[in-house]
Amino acid sequence: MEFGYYPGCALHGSSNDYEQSVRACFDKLGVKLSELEDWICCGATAAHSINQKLATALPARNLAIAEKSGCANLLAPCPMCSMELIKARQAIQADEAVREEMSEIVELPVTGATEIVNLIQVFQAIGLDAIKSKVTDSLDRFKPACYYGCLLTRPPKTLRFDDCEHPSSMETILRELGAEPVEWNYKTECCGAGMTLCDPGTVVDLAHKIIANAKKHGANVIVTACPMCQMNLDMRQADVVKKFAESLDMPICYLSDMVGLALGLTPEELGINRHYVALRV
Amino acid sequence: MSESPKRLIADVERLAHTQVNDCYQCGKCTAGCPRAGVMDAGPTRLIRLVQTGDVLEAAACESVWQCVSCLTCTTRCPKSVNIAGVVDALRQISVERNITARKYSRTVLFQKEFLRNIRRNGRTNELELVAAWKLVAFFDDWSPFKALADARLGIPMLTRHKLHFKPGSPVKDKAVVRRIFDRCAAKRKSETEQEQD
Amino acid sequence: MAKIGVFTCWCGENIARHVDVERVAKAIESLPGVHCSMNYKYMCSEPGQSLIIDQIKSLGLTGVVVASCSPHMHLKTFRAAAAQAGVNPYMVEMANIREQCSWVHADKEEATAKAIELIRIAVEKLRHNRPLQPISVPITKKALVIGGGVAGIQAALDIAAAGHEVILVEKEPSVGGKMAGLSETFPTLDCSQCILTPRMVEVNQHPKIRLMTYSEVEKVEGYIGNFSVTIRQKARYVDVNKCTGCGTCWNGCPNKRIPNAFDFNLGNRTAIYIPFPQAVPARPVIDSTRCIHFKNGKCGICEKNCAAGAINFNDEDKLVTEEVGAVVVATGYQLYSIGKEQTNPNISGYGEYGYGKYKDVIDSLQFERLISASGPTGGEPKRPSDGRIPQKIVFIQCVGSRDNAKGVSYCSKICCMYTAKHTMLYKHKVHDGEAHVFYMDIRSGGKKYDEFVRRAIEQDGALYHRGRVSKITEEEIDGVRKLIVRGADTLTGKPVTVEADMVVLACAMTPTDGATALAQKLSVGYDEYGFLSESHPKLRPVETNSAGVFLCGACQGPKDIPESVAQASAAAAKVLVMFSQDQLTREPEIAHVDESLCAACCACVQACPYEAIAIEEVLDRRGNLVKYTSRVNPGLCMGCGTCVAVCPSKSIDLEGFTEEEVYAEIESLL
Amino acid sequence: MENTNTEQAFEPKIIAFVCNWCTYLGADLAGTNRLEYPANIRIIRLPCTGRIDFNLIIKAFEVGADAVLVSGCHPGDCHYNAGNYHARRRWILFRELLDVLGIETERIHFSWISAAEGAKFQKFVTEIVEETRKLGPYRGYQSITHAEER
Amino acid sequence: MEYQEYQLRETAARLLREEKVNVVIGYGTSAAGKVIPVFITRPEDAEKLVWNSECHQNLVVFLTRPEVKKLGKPAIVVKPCDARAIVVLGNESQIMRHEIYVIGMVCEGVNEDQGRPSSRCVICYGHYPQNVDQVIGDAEDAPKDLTKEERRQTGKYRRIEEIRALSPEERLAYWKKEFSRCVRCYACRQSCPLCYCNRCVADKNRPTRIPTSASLQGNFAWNILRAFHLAGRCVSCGACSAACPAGIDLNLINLTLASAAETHFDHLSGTTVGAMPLIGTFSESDKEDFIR
Repeated sequence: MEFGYYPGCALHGSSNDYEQSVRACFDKLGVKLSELEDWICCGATAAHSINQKLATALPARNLAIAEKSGCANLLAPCPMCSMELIKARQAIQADEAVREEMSEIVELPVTGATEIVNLIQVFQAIGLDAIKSKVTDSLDRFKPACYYGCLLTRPPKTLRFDDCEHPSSMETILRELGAEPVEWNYKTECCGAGMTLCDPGTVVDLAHKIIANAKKHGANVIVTACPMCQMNLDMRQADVVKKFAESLDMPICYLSDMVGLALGLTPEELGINRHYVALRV
Repeated sequence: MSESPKRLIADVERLAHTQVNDCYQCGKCTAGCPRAGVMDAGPTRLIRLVQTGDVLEAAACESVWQCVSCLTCTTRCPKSVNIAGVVDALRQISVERNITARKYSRTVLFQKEFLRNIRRNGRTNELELVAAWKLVAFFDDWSPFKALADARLGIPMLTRHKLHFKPGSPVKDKAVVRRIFDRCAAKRKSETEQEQD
Repeated sequence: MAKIGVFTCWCGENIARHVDVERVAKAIESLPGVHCSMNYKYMCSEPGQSLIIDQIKSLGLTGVVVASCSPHMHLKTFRAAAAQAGVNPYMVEMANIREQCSWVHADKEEATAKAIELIRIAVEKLRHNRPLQPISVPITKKALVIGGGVAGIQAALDIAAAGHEVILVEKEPSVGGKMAGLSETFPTLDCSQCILTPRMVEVNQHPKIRLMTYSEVEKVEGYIGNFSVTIRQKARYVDVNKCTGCGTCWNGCPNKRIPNAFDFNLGNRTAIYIPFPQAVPARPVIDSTRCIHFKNGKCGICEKNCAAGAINFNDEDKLVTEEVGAVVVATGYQLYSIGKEQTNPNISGYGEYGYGKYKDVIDSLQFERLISASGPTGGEPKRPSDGRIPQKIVFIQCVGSRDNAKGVSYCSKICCMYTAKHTMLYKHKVHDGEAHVFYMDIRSGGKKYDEFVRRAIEQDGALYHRGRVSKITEEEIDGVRKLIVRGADTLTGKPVTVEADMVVLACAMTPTDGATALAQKLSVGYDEYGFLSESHPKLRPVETNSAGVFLCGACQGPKDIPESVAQASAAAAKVLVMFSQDQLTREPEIAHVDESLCAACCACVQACPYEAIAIEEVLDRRGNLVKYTSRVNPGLCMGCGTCVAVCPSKSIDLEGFTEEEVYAEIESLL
Repeated sequence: MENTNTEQAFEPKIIAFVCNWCTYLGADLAGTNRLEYPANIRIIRLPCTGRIDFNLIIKAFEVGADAVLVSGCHPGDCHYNAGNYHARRRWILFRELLDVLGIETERIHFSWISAAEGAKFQKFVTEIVEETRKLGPYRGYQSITHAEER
Repeated sequence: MEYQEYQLRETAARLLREEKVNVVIGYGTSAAGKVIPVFITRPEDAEKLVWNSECHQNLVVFLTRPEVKKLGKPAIVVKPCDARAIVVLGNESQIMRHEIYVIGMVCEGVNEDQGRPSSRCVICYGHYPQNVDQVIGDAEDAPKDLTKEERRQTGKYRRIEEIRALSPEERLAYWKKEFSRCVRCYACRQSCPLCYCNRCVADKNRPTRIPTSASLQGNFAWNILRAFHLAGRCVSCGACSAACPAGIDLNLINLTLASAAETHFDHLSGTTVGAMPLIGTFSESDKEDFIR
């Protein structure tokens, strides 16, 4: 099985532990990731705050590159990247004029032929049975609170992935691997990652709400599939503890970390050791 | 000198691909907004301001930059108004007209610096981005306190190999990225001018 | 030989100003078939009509053309005048020289020339007209009312009171409908059951009403005045004639924990049951899907205990066919479900309100049962999860209503009123409780309605927040389950979070399941949501486009009790108008088939919008099949003529607009 | 010279087939509101567009119509529920046939005009008269009708 | 083809021998060597049946004839296009389908006159007979059906496109020339399996819908009427063109409507048993871009 791979800036920068985890996990599962040649940034929040055209053009360039390389399915593990790519793809598919305009702007023909998938969808494509056949280690010591954040399911009409209010796809995977996911209330609440530098105060409040709720419902780890959520909840946790004088001690892991552990990979191989809040393996 | 409210509304609607008059002000967007509690004008009010043609007043609101783009508002809107898209449009208008709420000029500078960074490198170089932003922002507000905030986050990031002075793999064709930026800027300009004619 | 009189009207100045009526009358004189041509100031006036009548009588005219206004204005007038003089009313034609000539053409020459041509068209048509006789259809003076809620009950009682037989069909074991489950009614707060129960008893005892509960309409055939209806009486397993309603059976039934649909599953019933104590008829049914006897053949306690010997485990569904002349549909409504699974693809549930998985998030009809003295909690508003009396209730309006994204676009009309009532009833029971209402607009048009809402706010202290709720989550706080309701108050512009003990959703009113299937059986139209369509929104509000079928109550659109009752009486009145005649007279301008030429290709059968045409056998005197032909049912044909256009051999023709007449009109323009 | 004169004097003959419940009432409304339009049109009132057979249109050309107008209730508004839908389907096919036969489809006009659209009726008739005036007499069909006379 | 002919004779003989049918309507050869319809009633006469590329006539027309009905239960030899006519007749309740035994021939296309391959056969939308009781021939021998788009480019459809490409005046002139030859013999009506009215509207007076004499006016009116009555029904068997003594390619007019039916409604006549008639039904989404 092979997927095109669009790491995005985060996975090549401050969230390179996510890339490490994803790659290790898929190596073990025999899934090949072919990184998109000369990809560029998707533009993230900045592009659609400053110039809407750019917010379509930057992902469109990547779509065009993917198409040119004959890539049918492109994995973007970062939900922000994946959402921007999907949004651009739909705009291009829906309107001939946009298609022509974008092909002109990005200097490559683009039709939106490449399908964009997120990390969870890749696991679904591999199949739970195939994953289970390679499991060496049960995750039964973990009570994960699966945290989807904003952009894995929103906007639902664009992404058409899982239930936008009560998603359950990560739980399904983790339950199969032996973990006992908890029911909690903030699966899709925003952690404020986008504001982590500009407005740390609010971010700490939001992060507190989420981590505390997960803890209250008995979770011993928060599992996410978003580099920004992970970074934010992990790195800002010290500030949360300080502000609310509350011991949280909630490790924040990637979905691929959890799957990787079940496949017998070590925390070092997965980059879990580089997280701020330590996961007791 | 005042601009036609009609034209401004049309601009917002075009940028956001939505019809603001669909909104019946039910407040569900504000109800679900994680930041509504701190906003000067919640999403419901922003849309109302656009409906009444007070687009520039809306664009100058702090809340435009307090939005975390979580899309909860758009997702739950009973009338399928693209509220987050309207906020994005207001951001763009506020930047283009330089009417951003003073308190959030740092945020705008960050976004601009972010794009400049991509324009130059094709991808973000986080260390360069943060350094450049802190610098321009310092020259904007002269606050050493703000400039140095978060510096303490840097060391543990470095020790965790999460920050790099040189990003992993550079983009080869950087010129095309620049051309994409320039074309998008030019398109926006010509579209606005057309509308004004 | 045709003897046609042409009467040109001046309409005062209206026609005469732009049309030279004298010249017109003169020019018409020489047309073939025209025997006399006259003009007069006001043809529609008494003297004008007398003029026509006198001319018919004195000259022996066989047909009349009146050149005046639109036939929509006065065709009936002149037809009546002609009939009075002994000329067949369908031998009257009109030339519209006012609306379509003098009023729209300023040039007198042009207008005069056109007027002459318009009259020539009418004369040519009339030359080819033939006298028609009105069609009489016999009427079966018996009505079928479908649905035994308050609307159906009212319609049935009204029709029966006029002395006509009524069959009242109700699909549930008891009549009463939704109203029987309500607590108290706005704006008077009188007890719902106190008003309704006597009427329920009355329909059961009325000598003219045949009540068929636990029954559904299976098939409808025929047409106005002559419907043949097949009704399925579902197996009750209890002989209602033997049963005395003593209650021994349901009191003794060991299977006691079956959720009672009448209480919207908030209370329980037995396997043999009456849905509620005041049920009419007070005769139980056995729920064969839950009864132990039907599972393993054992138990049979009810059978042993029944002194009357009314239990019959071998009962089967029965099909009964009834002849009726009119049908009143009163199938009512149900509440929109917020659940994830929806039958209508345009509707999705409310994930943000938990898709109904939180036990203490209930809908308004459930709340009615909770505060009803006859409800499962005896009127104590105990919340479903743990039976605690809620100290704080959030009421949310417009759930599913006015929601294009998830629900329906329309306003459900009654929710504002009953929510105000709910807050009052709650506050009357829990004096220190808090009632929060999230609303978008308060729609309280109606007698004493707005005063009622103000009372809830001003006297009973309900706290109204203008805004929708975005999300409900459940959280245990200090050992108690709370519902965290996140809404907004758009008047302050601030988000509002309420930690509530219970949430009541005022869900949209939607037509009952199966209403559209019934509408199809009756050839009644319905809208995108399944509400049945009235014939005209203003002038024919209880009629449908299917002649002889009438509507009342919430099956036509959201409605409260007074409106439903008023509409039910209106529908009954329409039925009685029909029944006041022995025969139904219909316009003879309908299609007929030349059966000797029809090749029975079925084109007309398929094209007819009224299913008025059927293929029939033509038999010779000995009863041998000669051929097949299509045949028009004069009771059903409405005279659109679509059949004529699709008939290749023109073996079908439309009276009043026959091929001959229309061709004559066109050829007159040569 | 003579030719030009006759062209100027040309008054198109237009035959309209309209339904009784929408367009006929729309035309009545135009009258009630005194909305003026050219006098070239002759209305044949039929119960429904469903009744308007293609033969009638051909007949109209045979008697010398320069243009034919067919109009009824808007979709969904038919007095007889569906007559206009039936008519619409026939027109779709009929137009294709006439087009290949070289019969000018721009001389056959279809429209939906409701009882409330008096102004639309006025506008529609005025436009058609103007358009037909520009097209000139329908010599094409006349050459068929009067073939023997030549 | 020879093997098909052999199989056909075997089948016919068997059907008659086993008294499954009373008559086999098929193709035979006249004394002059022309292919003509034959009505075989005895098993031994089955040898007279032929199957070759001259079998262009549509025999279905006989099914509704009273004199043929008198012969008893028939079996009929049909090409796939003819089989579609049977479907239409069934849908229009003109025949009792179960009372007829239909022998469908796998068809490579027939010759029109003078041995030319028929330009209507290349645009046939089903060379393999459907809805028949027995198929004679192998599916592999049937030419591949062209797609909707391919058919547009070739055969008679191409001819229609050529006419469409002319100016309206040229089109009218073309048809005037064609129809001026029409003598109103109604051979087209007689040969068409789907013209079965008891009395044709063209023969009716009060009112006279179309002039009865062979004037150009009447000829136009007649041909428009004939074509439109077959709209959505014509199965493109070509019987009308073959029958016309004046050599007018009447089938072209029918195909114009057939192609319109396919374009606008995805309707292919005679392909579905129980199909509703195209005219006489409707969809709320039918196009109306031409309606003002």
